[in-house]
Amino acid sequence: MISMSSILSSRSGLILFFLCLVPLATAYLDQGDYLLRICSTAYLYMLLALGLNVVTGFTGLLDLGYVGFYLIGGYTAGLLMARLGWSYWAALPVAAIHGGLWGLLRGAPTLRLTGDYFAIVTFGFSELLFRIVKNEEWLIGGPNGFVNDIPAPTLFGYELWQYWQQYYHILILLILTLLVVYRLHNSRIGRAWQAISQDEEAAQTMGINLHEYKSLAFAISAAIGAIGGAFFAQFQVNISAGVFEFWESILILCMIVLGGIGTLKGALIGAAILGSLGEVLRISLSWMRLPADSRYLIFGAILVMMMRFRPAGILRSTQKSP
Amino acid sequence: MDIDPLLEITGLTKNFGGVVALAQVDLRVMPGQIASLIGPNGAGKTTLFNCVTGLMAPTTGKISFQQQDIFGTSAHQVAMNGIARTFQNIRLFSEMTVLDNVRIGCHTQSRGYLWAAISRNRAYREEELQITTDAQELLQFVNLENFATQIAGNLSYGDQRRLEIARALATNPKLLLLDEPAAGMNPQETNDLIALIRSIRERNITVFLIEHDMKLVMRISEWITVLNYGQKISQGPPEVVQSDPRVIEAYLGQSAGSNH
Amino acid sequence: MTLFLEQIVNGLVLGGIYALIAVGYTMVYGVIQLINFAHGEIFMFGAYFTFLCLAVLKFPLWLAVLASILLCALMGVVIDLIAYRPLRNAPRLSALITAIGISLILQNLARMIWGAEPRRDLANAKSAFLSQTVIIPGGAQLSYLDLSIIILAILLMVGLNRLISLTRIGKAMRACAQDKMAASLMGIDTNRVIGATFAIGSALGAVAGIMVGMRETIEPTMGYYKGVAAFAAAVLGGIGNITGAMLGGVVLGIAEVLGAGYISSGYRVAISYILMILVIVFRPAGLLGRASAKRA
Amino acid sequence: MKQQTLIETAPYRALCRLEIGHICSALRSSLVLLLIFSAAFLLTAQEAEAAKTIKVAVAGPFTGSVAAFGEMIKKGAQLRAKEINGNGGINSKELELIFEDDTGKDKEASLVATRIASNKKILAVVGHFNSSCSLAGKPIYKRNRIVELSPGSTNVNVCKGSDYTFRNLYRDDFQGSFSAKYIKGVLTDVKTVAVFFDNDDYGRGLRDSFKQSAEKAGLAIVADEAYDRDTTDYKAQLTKIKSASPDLIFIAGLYSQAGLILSQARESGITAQFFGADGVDSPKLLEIAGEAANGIYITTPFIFGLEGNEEAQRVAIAFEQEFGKAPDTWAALTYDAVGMIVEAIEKRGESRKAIRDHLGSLTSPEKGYQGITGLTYFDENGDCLKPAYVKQVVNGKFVAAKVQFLD
Amino acid sequence: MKEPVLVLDQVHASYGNIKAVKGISLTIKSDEMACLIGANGAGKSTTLMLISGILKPQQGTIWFQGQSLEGVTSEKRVQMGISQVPEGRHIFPEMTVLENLELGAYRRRDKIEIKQDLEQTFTLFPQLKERGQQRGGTLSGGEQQMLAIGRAMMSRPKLLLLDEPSLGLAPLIVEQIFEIIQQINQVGTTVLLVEQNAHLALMVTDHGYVMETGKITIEGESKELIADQRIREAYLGE
Repeated sequence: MISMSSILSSRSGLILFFLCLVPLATAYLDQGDYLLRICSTAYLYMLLALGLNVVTGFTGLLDLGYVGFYLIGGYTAGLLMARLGWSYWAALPVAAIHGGLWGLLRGAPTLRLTGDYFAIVTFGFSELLFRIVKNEEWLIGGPNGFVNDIPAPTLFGYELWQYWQQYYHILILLILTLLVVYRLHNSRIGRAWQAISQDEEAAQTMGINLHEYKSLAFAISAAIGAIGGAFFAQFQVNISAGVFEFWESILILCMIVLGGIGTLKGALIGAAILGSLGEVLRISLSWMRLPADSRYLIFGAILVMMMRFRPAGILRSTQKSP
Repeated sequence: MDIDPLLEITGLTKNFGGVVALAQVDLRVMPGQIASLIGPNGAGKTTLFNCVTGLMAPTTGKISFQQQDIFGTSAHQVAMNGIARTFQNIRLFSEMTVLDNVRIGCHTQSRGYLWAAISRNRAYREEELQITTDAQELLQFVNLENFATQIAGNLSYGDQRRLEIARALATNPKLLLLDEPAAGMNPQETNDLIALIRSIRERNITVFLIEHDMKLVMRISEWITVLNYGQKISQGPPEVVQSDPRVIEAYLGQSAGSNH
Repeated sequence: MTLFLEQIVNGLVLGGIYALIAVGYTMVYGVIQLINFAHGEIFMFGAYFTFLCLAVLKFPLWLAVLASILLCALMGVVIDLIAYRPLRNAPRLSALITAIGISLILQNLARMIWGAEPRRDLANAKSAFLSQTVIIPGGAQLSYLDLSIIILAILLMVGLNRLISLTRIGKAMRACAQDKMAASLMGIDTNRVIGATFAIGSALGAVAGIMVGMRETIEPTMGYYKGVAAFAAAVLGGIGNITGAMLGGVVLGIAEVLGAGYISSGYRVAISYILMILVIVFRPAGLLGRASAKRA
Repeated sequence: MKQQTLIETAPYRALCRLEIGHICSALRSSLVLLLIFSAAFLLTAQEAEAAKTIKVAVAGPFTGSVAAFGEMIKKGAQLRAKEINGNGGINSKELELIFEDDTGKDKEASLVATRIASNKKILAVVGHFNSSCSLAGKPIYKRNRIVELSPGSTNVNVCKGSDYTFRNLYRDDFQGSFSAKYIKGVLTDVKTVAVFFDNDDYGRGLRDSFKQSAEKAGLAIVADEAYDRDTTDYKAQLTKIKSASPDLIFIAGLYSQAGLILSQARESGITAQFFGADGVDSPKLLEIAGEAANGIYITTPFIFGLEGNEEAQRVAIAFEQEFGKAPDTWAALTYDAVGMIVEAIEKRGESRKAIRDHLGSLTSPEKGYQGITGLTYFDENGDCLKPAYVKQVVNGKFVAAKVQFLD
Repeated sequence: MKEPVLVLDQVHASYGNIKAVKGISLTIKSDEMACLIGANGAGKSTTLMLISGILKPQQGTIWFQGQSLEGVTSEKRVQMGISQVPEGRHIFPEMTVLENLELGAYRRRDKIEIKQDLEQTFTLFPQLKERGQQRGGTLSGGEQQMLAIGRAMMSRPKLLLLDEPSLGLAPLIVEQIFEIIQQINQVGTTVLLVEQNAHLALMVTDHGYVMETGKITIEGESKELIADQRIREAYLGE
C-alpha cells in the first residue's frame, strides 16, 4: 500500500523508525530490559487510553469502570491460553470480541442514563467483575483470581517472551489501534459520536440513532480494553484480581484528562506522561521513604488541577480545535 | 384542493403530569407552503414541534407525514423520513467546526459503516467526498462558506442561526421546521432571513415556522395557525388571522380586541 | 432466631454508620448535583483527626472527638471553596472528576502521613464502658459501643431532620436544592448555604468515622470502601433525599449483613454494588424519590 | 480556491500519507515525552559506580498494608549484611543490599522483578514475601536466570515449575495439616472447629489444606466463612460462626485482619479458642488486638528463644541492640536467606548461575545450610522441609507453646 | 418631582457570543409603575436579571436609589429593597406555602413585623391562607403566581420586578393578579413589569418601554403608547 521509502521520507515516519530502534539502543544499557518494560507498559496504557477515549472522549460519557474490560480481556486470553492451551493469536481476537460483547451488555441498560448515573453504573459493573474473578475459583482455577503461567505467544515456533519482542508486539498493537480509532474518529461514525457528546437531542434530529451509535462506541471501547488485557496477560505471565482494581480505571481516566478529553493526541500524550511518570515516582518516592502507592496523590492532584485550570488538556488552553 | 397535505396533525394532545400543553390540535401543512405557527408565550408551539420531531412522545392524537403515520416515531427516524428542524435556543454542536456541523447533517444521506470507516474503501471515500461537497454547497447557500473551518460556537448570533438552518437542510428534508428563526435578529438580518426562507422553498422544501416577529410572519406565510393555551384558536391566510378578534385578544388583551 | 436477631442488630449498627455517611453524599448532591467522591475520605479523616488529637495533642477523648468533628466540617467547607466552587458553572463532569481527584489526594495523603497499616489506637482509646456487652431481649448480644452507635445515629438523624425542616439555614438549604435561582432572588447567599451543607454533611461523616474507628480499625482505605457502600445507600434511598439516605443506609446495612450471613461472605461487598446498579437502572429515583427528570 | 483546499480531492495515496502523518505526529509528541522521562529515569537508575560491591536485592512489602512484615525483613537483612561486612565481606568485597518495595501487590512485584532482573550486577533476590508477589516475579526471574529465595511465601505453587525459585520455610499444605494434627493431638478438648479465612490466595490455600486434614483427623468443621481485606467489620460472619458454637476458630489470614477479628469476636461474646497461621505472626497483632489476643495459638516456621539455639539468642540480642526492638520470625528467616546467598557466592563464585547451582545442590540434610532457623535443604521443586513450631500469646506476649509437636 | 428609584445607564450584557442586551438606559421613578414590553428574545428577562444581580452587566451601570449596584451581590440587593418575581414563578415546589412565604423574608430578622406582613399577604391573597400547609408544587398556576408575588413582597421591597405574571394563566386570573399588582403599587411599592401582553401591561402602568432585539426602541407614557400605531405593528405585523 505505502512504500517504505515514502514513510521514511516524512518526518513523522522517521520518528516511527526511531521508535523501532529503541530496543537496539537499550540492548547496550545496563537496565535495558527494565527500560523496555517501562516503554511497553506506557504503550499499553496508551492503547487503553485510546479505548477509554472512545466512550469518555468521543461520546462524552464518563466511564469509571474501564478496567472491567481490561480484566475481561486479560482473563479471557489468560484462561484460554493457560488452561485450554490456545494460541495467543486465537485468544487475542476472542478476547476482543468477548470484551466487546460485554461492552454491549453493560451498555444496554445504561443507554438512557447520562452523566453521573452512567458513571456510577460503570463503576459498579467493574467492581462486580472484580469480585467475581476474586471469588469464583471454579471459573478462574485459582484463588484471588490467580491465573499462572500464561504462555508467551509463539511465531514460527519461536516464543516471543523477550522484552524487545514484547516491545514490538505492543507497539504494533498500539499503531493498529491508533489507526482504527483515528479512522473512526474522522468518519461519519466519529462525527456522530461527537454530535452525541455535545447535544443528544440535536444529534437525534440529524438522524443519528442514539442507541446504535452509543452501543457501537461501548463495544469498540470495550474491545480495545480487552485487547490491552490480552496483551497484559501474556506480558505479566501471572495475573490476579488485584491488578484490576478500581484505581486502575482512574489512572487511565487521569491520562486522558491530562492530555485533553476527546482527542487522540491527548490520550497518547497523557498516557505516555503518566505511564512513565508513574514509574519514576515509584522509584523516587521510595527514596523519600514514602509509600510507592502515594504516587496516586499526584495523579489526584493532576485531575484537580487540570479541571480547574486546563479542562481541555495540557496542550490547549482553550476549547477544542479541529 | 386535491393535493394531499405533507403534514397532517389531528387531535394531538400532550399532557405534562396533569398540565395540558396541547389540547386536541388539528393542523395541516401543504407541500410547498411556507406555513407559520404563532401564539403567545406558553401556548404550546415548541411542544408541538417536539411532538412532531419525536423528541417528545405525544399523549394522544395522530401525526402523519406524507400519508404515513409517524406518531411516536423516534427522533432519528423522523429525521430519516425527511423532517428537519432548528431550535429556539440554537443548539449547534458548538465545539465542532462549521463544516462538520453541516456534515453531521449529511448523516441521513450516507450509509458507510464500521468496515467502511476502518478500511476507507473506495465507496467510503466517494461518500465522504460527496458529503463534503454537499456541505460546502449548503454553506455557500447560507453565505457561510468563508467560515467553514471555524468553530461553530465562535460564530455570531445571526451566523449561528443560519448555520443551524444549513445543518437542518443537510439532512435533505422535505419539511423544515424553524423554531423562532428571527429571535434576536436586527431588521437587516430579519430581511435576509426572509430571503433565505423563500429560497429554501424554491428548493422544494416546505417550511413550517414558529415566530414571534409578526412582520416576518405576515410577510412570508401563506398559512398561519394560531395556538393559545394549547388550543388552536384560529387559522388561515395572514389577512384572515390578523383580523381575527380571538387572535388580537390573545395578543393584545381583551380590551384591545373589542376596541378593534 | 437469636442468630437472625443478632444479624439484624449487626445490620442496624452498620446501617446507622452508612446512614450517617450517606446523608453527606445526598445533601451535597441535593444542593449542587455533585457526587462528592471525597466525602468518604472526610469520613476517614474524622477517624484520623481523633487519633491525632488523642495521640499527639493528648486531648481527652471528648475533646478529641469534638475537635475532629469541627476539623472535618472545616475540611468539607475548604474543599468546596477551593475545588468545587470555581467549577460551579463548568460542565458537571468536570466537578465529578475533580471530586475523584480530591478523593485520591486525601486518601494518599493519609497513607503518606499515617501509613497504610490499620490502626487500632482509637478502639483502644475508647473507654472500657463502651466495650462492655449487653444482652437485649431476644438473646442477641451487643456491645455498648454498638448500642450507642444505633442510638447516636437515630438521634443525629432526628436532629438533622429537625434542622432541615425547621431552622432558617435548613430552609435555605432546601430552597437551594429546589431552585437555586429563586433562592438567590430571596436573598439567600447560595454559596454560604452550600458551604453549610458541606459542613453539616462532613460533621456527620466525621461522627461515623470516629465510631468506625472505635469499633473497627482506622486505615486510609476505610473511606473508600465504606464510602462506596454509603453512596450506594444514598442512591438506594433516592439521591438528594435525606430521609431516603437514612432508610437506604439501614436497608443496605441489613442486606449486607444478611447477605454475608446467609448467602456468601465473599460477595458481601458486592451486595452494595448490585443494589446500586439495580436501583439506578430500574428505579433511578430511588426507594423514596419521586420520578424526576433524568440526571444530566 | 478556498473550497479546493477543503475538499479532499487528492488521490488515495496522498490521503494515506496524510493519515500516517497525522498518526505519527500524534505518536511523536507523546513518544518524545516518553523518551525524555525514560532517559531521566535511566539516569536515576544507573547508580554511581562505587567501590566494587556484591549486589543482592531484597524485595518485600516495605510499605503498604503489610509493611510490618517488610520492616522485619529489611532489618533482618540489614543485620546480616552488617555482620558479613564487619567480618571482611565476601571474598573481601562488600555486600550491598538493594531494597525493592513490592508493597505486597503482585503488579508492583513484577515491575520490581524486572527492575532487579535487568540489572545485571544484582546476583540474587531475597524475596518476595507475599506468595502472590513471589509468583508474579517467578517467570521473570526464571527467564533472566536469577535466584529468587523467599523467606515468607508459603503458597503451594510458589516454587513449582521454576529452577530459580526457592524458599527457606514450609508450605501451606504442610502448615495446614500440621495445625490440624496439633489441634487434634494437643488441644484435646477441641471437637468442633470453625474456619475463618482471608478471601485471597494465602487464606484460601491454607483453609483448603487445613480443612482436609482436620476432617481426616476427625475434627468436625462446623463453620467455614470468608472475609475480604476491604472490610473491617466482621460481625456478620462472626455471629454466624458463634451460632455454630465451635470449640476452636482457625484464622487463615494476616495479622491486621486477625487482630480485628479477635477483638470483634470477644465483643460478640465468642469464647472459643483461636488458632492462627503464620500470617498472623507479627508483633503488630498484639498492638491491634490488645487483650483479645491472649490465648491464641499460632503456627510459625521459627521461634526465637527455643532452648538449645544459642546462635539465635545471639542474633536476637544483636538485633535488639541494633534496632531497639525484638526480631520476629521473618527477620530470622531473612537473616538466614541472606546468609545462604552469601555462602553460595563464597563457595561457587560471583555469578547468578553459581548461586543457582549452589542452592540446587543442597538436596539432602547433609548438604543443607545450617542457619538460626534450622537446617535448610531443598527438594526438586526448591521447597524445603522444615518443621513448624507453635507459639501462643500469653499476657500480651508471644511465648513458645508448652507442647511442640515435631513429627 | 419624584426622584428616580432605578436608573440603567447604557447597560450591555451577553450570553457567550450572543448579545442579549445592547446598551439600554431607563429610569424608573419612585412609586411609579412601569412596564417593559416586547417580543420573545428581546432581552426583557435579561434586563430584570441584571437588575436583580443574577447576571453581571459587561458594560454600563445600574443605580438604585442613587447608589451604584456595581459589585453588589444579589443577596445584598434583596436587602436593599429589590425583589423579583421571576418568569415561570419559580416557587419552591417541595415546600409549603407558608415556608415559601417565610423564605421571602429570609433577609429580615424582625420577627414580629414578618408576622404582620404575613397576615397582610394573606389578606391580599386569601386563597394562600387556606393552602398554608400545602406543598407549593400542588398549587394551580394562578395560585403559584400569587404565591410568587406574595413571597417577593415578604422582603418589603421598594422596587418589585415582575416577569411575565400573566404567562400561561387564564384571562380571569390574569385580571385578578393585575388588580393586586396595582394595589401593591398604590400602597407604595415601585413596580417594573415585564409583559408580553402589551395592551394589558400598558393599561395598568404609568410608563412604558418597548424592547426589540436588546434595545429600547420606544418609550413614553403608557396612555400614549396604547394608541401608538408602532406597537400594533410590532405585535401584529400590520
